[in-house]
Amino acid sequence: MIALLLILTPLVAGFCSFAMKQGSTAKNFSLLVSIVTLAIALLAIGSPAGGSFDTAWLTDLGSRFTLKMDGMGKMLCLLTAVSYPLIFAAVYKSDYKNPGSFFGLMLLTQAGLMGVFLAADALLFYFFWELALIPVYFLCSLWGGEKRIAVTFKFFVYTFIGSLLMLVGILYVYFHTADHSFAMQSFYKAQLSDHQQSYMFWLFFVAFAIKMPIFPLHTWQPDAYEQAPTATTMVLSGVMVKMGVFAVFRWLLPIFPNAASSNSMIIIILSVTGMLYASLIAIKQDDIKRMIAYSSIAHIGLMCAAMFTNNKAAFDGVMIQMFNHGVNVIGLWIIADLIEKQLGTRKLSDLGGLAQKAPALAILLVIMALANVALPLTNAFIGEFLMFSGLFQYNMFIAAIAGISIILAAVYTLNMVQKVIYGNLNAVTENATDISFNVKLVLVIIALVIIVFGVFPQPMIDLTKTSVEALFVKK
Amino acid sequence: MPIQYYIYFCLALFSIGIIGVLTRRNAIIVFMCIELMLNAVNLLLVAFSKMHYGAALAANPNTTAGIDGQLFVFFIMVVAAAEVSVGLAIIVMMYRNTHSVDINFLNRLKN
Amino acid sequence: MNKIVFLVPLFPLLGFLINGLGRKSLSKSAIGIIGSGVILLSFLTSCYLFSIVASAGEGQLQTVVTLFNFISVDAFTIPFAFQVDQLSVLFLLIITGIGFLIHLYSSAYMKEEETQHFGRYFAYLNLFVFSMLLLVMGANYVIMFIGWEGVGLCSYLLIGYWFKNNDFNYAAKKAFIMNRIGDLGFLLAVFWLLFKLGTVNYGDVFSQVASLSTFDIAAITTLLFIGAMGKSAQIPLYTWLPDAMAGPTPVSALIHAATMVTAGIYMIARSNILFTMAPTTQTLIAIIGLATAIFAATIALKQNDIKKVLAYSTVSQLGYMFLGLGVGSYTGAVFHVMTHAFFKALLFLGAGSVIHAMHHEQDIRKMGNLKKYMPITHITFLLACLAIAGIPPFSGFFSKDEILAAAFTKNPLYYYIGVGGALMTAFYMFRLYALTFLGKFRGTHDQEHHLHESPSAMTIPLIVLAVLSVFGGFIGIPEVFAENKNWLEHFLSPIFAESTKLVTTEHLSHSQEYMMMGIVTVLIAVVIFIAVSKFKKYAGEQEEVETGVGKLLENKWYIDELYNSIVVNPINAFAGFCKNFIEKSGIDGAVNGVGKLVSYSSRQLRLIQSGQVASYLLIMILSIVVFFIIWFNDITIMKFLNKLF
Amino acid sequence: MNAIIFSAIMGVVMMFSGILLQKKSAVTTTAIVSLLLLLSMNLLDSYSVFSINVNTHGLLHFNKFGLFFNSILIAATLIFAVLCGSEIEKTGVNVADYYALIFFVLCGTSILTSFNGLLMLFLGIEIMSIPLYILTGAEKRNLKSNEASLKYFLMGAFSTGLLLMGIALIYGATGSFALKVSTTMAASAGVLSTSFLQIAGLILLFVSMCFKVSAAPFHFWTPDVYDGAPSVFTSFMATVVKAAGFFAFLNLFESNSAILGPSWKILLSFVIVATLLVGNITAVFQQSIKRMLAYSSISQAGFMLFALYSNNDMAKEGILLYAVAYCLATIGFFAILIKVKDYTFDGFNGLAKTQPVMAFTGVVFLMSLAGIPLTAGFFAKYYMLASVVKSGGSLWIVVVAVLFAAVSVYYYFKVIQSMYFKEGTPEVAAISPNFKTGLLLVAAAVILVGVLPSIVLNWFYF
Amino acid sequence: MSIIQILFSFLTVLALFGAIMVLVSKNPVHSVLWLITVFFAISGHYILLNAQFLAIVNLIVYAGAIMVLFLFVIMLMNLNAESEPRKHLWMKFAGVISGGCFLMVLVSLIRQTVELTGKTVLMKEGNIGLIKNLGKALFSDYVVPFELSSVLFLSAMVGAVVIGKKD
Repeated sequence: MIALLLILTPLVAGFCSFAMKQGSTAKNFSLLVSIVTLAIALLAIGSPAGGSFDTAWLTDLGSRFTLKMDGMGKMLCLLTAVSYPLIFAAVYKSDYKNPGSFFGLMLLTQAGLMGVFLAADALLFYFFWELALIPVYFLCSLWGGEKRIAVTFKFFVYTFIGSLLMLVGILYVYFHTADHSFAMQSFYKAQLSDHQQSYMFWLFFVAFAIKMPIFPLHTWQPDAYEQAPTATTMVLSGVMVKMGVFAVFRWLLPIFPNAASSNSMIIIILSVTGMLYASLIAIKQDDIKRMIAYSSIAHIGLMCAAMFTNNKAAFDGVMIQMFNHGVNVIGLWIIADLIEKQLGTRKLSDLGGLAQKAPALAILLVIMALANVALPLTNAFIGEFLMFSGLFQYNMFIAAIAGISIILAAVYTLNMVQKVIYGNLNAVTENATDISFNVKLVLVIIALVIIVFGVFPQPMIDLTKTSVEALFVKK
Repeated sequence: MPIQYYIYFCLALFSIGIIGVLTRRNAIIVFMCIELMLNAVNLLLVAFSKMHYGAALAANPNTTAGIDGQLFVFFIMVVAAAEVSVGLAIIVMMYRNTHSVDINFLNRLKN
Repeated sequence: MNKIVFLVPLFPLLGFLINGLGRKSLSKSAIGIIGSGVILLSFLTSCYLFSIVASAGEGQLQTVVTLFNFISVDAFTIPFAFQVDQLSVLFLLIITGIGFLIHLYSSAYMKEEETQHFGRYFAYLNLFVFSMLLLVMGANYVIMFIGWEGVGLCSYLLIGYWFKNNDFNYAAKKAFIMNRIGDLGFLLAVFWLLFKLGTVNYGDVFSQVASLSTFDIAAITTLLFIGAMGKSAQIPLYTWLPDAMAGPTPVSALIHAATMVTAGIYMIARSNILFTMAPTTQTLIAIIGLATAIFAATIALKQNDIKKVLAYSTVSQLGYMFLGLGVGSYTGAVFHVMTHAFFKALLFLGAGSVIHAMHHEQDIRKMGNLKKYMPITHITFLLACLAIAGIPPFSGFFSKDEILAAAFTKNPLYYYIGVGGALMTAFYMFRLYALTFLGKFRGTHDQEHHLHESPSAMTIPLIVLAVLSVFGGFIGIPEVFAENKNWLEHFLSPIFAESTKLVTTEHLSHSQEYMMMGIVTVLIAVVIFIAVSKFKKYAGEQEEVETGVGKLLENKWYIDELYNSIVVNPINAFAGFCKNFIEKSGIDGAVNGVGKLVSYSSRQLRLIQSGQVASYLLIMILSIVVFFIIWFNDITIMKFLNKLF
Repeated sequence: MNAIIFSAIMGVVMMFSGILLQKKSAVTTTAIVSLLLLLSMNLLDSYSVFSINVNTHGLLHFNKFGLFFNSILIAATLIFAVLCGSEIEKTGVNVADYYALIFFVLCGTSILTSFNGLLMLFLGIEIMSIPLYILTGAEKRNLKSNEASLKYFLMGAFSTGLLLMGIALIYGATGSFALKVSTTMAASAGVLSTSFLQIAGLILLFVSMCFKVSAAPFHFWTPDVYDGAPSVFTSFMATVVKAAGFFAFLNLFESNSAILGPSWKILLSFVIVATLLVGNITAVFQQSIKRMLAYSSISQAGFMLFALYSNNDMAKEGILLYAVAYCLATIGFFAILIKVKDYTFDGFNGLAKTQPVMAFTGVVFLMSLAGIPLTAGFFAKYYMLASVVKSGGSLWIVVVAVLFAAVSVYYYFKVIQSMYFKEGTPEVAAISPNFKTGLLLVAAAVILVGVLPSIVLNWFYF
Repeated sequence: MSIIQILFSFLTVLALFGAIMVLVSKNPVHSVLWLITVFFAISGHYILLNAQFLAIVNLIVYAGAIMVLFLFVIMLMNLNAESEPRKHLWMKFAGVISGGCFLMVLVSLIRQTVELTGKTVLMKEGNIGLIKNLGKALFSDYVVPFELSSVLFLSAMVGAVVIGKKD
């Protein structure tokens, strides 16, 4: 029941929010709702059963409305639940036209995301997968930047193609389940020959790869991140890309274990190529948002590579990295948004010297940046360490090459830090002021998360232990 | 008479109708060619009807096999008559508005 | 002991937090007191720990203390544990001791900074010490790695302390990235260990070394050494260290003497058993170390920035330490770390004092005759120079001698080259000394007017360090002078016990050793004399235009330029190529191309819809014909389709 | 039989209502009432409560599936009449006659949902088509309407010729016009020895049915006719008529496809891919939304053809659902389109600002057409794809379909973009609150079917 | 060669020639007249096949009513030979080629149809084509389509009125 509440709360609230004309009402309401959702999520994590929900729906089709909350689901629900209050608080001072609709759509997105992470039925999963996309489409197209319509559309079509291919895959697997059911467990037991698996594997993987995104299917992402309203960008990069990662764990690896292992090399090479490639491009970016976008691609690339190593440590790493990357990147976006809002530019070359005008911002940015380069004792380190260790056991050379991205990450991140906060003030940054209280609060919370989970990661690891156990395929 | 003769003949007639439809520009002539096609079909149906009748006759002298073919022809004629009335009405309407029955000028709607 | 161990890093951490958070509300003196005080407390705790370790008998010492499980996954568990044994406790003393002196010095040196930045500075310093303590105390490679990266971070923060200056920021970034390259090697080594042994705890690793193949060990040690290269500024990753002079001078002292650069030596000494079992790596280390020692020394010969000279001397001395490690003289290396810490800290603090007095003038060509104005600085600096030059009985002599002696037994060539480096060291140090303190003052009148001796908070550390530089060498007196009096070797023997068992070292005969010492000492003395006499007269009236080798050296062998042209620029160009071409025209172009293709084909396809009834019907008839043809050939088409899909 | 009889009677009634009733709206009301009556008659028939039984000598065969499908068509017509009734009134003076013709079309569709022989198929198609030629040309002064009417007529008559030739050839081979006989004969004779004559006939039959459902490459009439016809009637043609055509197609080839052997699937996949290609790709470049919808209806036909391709129970359920989803969404969207003066994409700019209800429901309809989940269109497409997957093999064609579905998103969402993301002041005819309510109800139905598709299907099994 | 064969050949040639003349006549009126010739030839075929009812209906409905309707319309529009511009040559060519292909494909198909060999059409004889028999069948087995065709006529009538009536 708790699981259902996690979806229903934002869903209902989202529809309510549409009716709110007053900006502040909508803001307060949605912030409140998101906090309530967080509370529910914490409750769900606390409850040992985890909270499952099951009711008849589309029984003719062999599908049921089944929600299941295992460790992995908990982790991502937590991420979703945590990020929304942070995002709402961070944009508390921003003004949106039609605020009711804006926050309503945001909440609907949250409902979709929760659904994706909780669904234990393939068809239901597919629904939520798509439903999470629709509000985002409107959010980006209505409140985005100049090129929003074309860019958002590219993003939409791209992901839509992916999900349709996945639908074909789902259908195929469905007809190969013993009991003709979309239930997760039936899917796991589906009888597929290696040959069939390898076809289906790619149908699924393309969908997930587009979402993550994996090189070379990533080009929608920087544009979309750049053009989307920042609150949405935060959701996109913080939570939505995790849909792909999550889905690989939940739907790809258990259903097609053989195909996953036989194709792992290709995917890992692709991912690692993507990591380096994205890092290189990030070095050359002058636009702070695009830089963060490419850095995100690089990080996700590592996660994707780690997922195909069939290594428990790597799986653990991916699990906690899903959460940590989500939180960290939201922090970075908040700062990027702040800079853009306040100074009217996203160009790194226009900035400089903010440390003098905004010391608090500077410190927090440095912390976020350090998390971005996965410095030890930040939360990102744990994940990356485990993932790299898994990747290393899969193939040393690939791990070594992938490791270069650690260096490149340092290059572009420090480059950004330097250009934003260090150096002398210029005409653009002269009138900058330090961050407002709400943003500071959010960023401090994120910074605390970064450090606390960097020093004590074990609870997070334990949360997903059983999920990892289940994923691991004994050779 | 071997059935092939009829088939070839009717197909030839049918094809001439098709060619007429494809090559003429006057809507009325095109329509006439369509009528030609229908007539080819009619004759073919009657021929087949007699073929089946002939085959069945050997077994049963009172058979009515093949009668449905001729009835079908009857219905085709009925429909053709109805079609003609509507078709000519449409052509006339067209002519009233454009003073032409040239189907090549039917290109306001394209692409 | 358990709880006390944690106090050592806890104090600096607390200091960091208090100073960091309270930098706006606390007064400067409070910041200074807190900043230095926590290190002092740490030092005292370290002393206590030292006393325990020193008094504990063999096998009695329970060295590993676990705080909590840092990462525990199925395959392995990494405890957040500290290891207190002879080696780490020695380093603790160096770090906290010298660290304290530097903090104390800083509180005076940085007085002019705004309170807020003063607080920030001390916070960084505390964090630096904290990281270094983690590095040293960690009971496994991961904890060491935390500190390892932590010091990299702190160096980044401190080098870029004056963040308004973009050159400094570049230097800071360079330091961090260069370190990262090394860190990657370190990290890979850790993964390798985890892969092969499933553990990174020192105790477990060292006891299971035998189960590793030779290749594994060679690879692991090489990777670890790459890590050490980055941190300890060895060829080819040394260029960040001279640039790190951008930070405040006490920071340089901290980096060069007590923390950071010694990390590599510590790590290799810690993993001595691994390295001993990998002779190839050892050779590599020795060669790299020696090469660095010489290479850096040559560059130092022609530098005019007081801190740059010292920086290259550090690189050079680190080279010696690696030479020591490479030839298996771990004790010698650690010994040199210690003595080097004393005199290099002294040199830097002395230089800081000079710079302070000269109002941030660092060019030695514009100094001179400072002995008149700054007697304490002068004397202590001279003592440090003598120590680094290796004049007996100053500390540097003993440590350097131990390394060189060990190198000789390994390969005499090492020794000869090493001595060459030592001679250069003597030369450039005394060139520095002469130009700075002797001769006549070449600065502006304004500067001359303000010349003064530094305040006591700065001179006391100088004096303390001078004492240590002079007498510090006696803890490791070589056997030639006193049988079995080498306290250090004895003290550290449990650490290197396994390694010592593995290799049988031949000892030089005493007479040979005496002779070598004698010759070297004389040579050094001669070099010192030449240097002093030459540069005492330096007037600096005309700019010398260097040619040939001189120019090469002055420009540091153009190594930075070389790196730029073979590494940085190609990567940059390639990244640009990726961004502007592959991404835009290639991948995104392909994606958009699909869209364009669709709309293009849409434009073309709609032309079929010509509006002509006849052409519509024509296509219909042709399609029917095609259908019939398809039907005739269905078998062939099926085969084709089956092949296709 | 109820539906056939009553639709004919209602047609006559409507003819007279034009004479008896002065107000046009009264005619519409009569039509709506008549449709309700017709619907209830058909429903009564399908639950065997009240049915007029005439001995058709095996020419017609009434089964649950056909009757239920017919109910859907009648219900769709009802919705059409309710939403677009006022527009029919505006099309011309002969409102009553238009309704009469619509009823005659329904008579034709009723025959098509119950035919059991090629004769009734032929008659049904003709009864359905001839009123449509008229309706297409209903705007007599509009040259486009004239042109569309003539084109439709000429091409329709031509395809009738092909159909008849096909029937004749089949008759020659089998000696019967019945659907069943030909199968049994084929079965007894074995597939290999199937007469070439019959195959030629079936191919011609296939072609003419493809023409009726506007499958490529026999689709050419569709864009021109849909574009030229008065929008109200386009809406009717594109939904009810096309769905009926599909039912007939399905019924016709349910058993006969086996005769064609392996080439059947090749031919069909050729047609499907061509239809999807032409429909989707050409729609991309259209400037007029009406014409875009015409092409989109071709692409939807491509999806519906999957029912033939898989030819199993799921396909039957699917075609039912598809008919519901497609009719609801298309009628709904056309109702919106008609109200907007300018049919170009730019004409829709900013509709969300001025007419939020229309814009919102429009989004729902478009999403349903695009097949976004939780709209009826999703399950329609889902069933189609699933039935093919279920039938095994040929996954490639599903993948192709899916890729084209992604293309379809492009032009459907272009409308959404115009309505929501672009600035403009669209000219919109006066909107009554009832119309809005109607739209909302239809949109609600679209979503309801999207959430619980079994609503439709359970009725079928009930 | 029997008389039937001679008649068959004559009628066939006449029909084909007439059909071609329909196509090539420039004057629509001539086309109509040639078409009537074709219809007569086909009616002759019906008589040969002893399908008397159809022969009569064909003459009355087609040749009589429908073609007259055509003629009226053509006269009404005052169309003559010059009123129809020539089609593009290539279009003609393509039309003829594709029509020919269609014919060829079908003919080749028929030629391969094994079971048709030896099948003959019963000429002259057989009484199914008589009005009595057809009528019986029409009003018993085929009464439903017969009635339904009234709907067709009704709609055609309504249509003609709707289209033809002046507003």
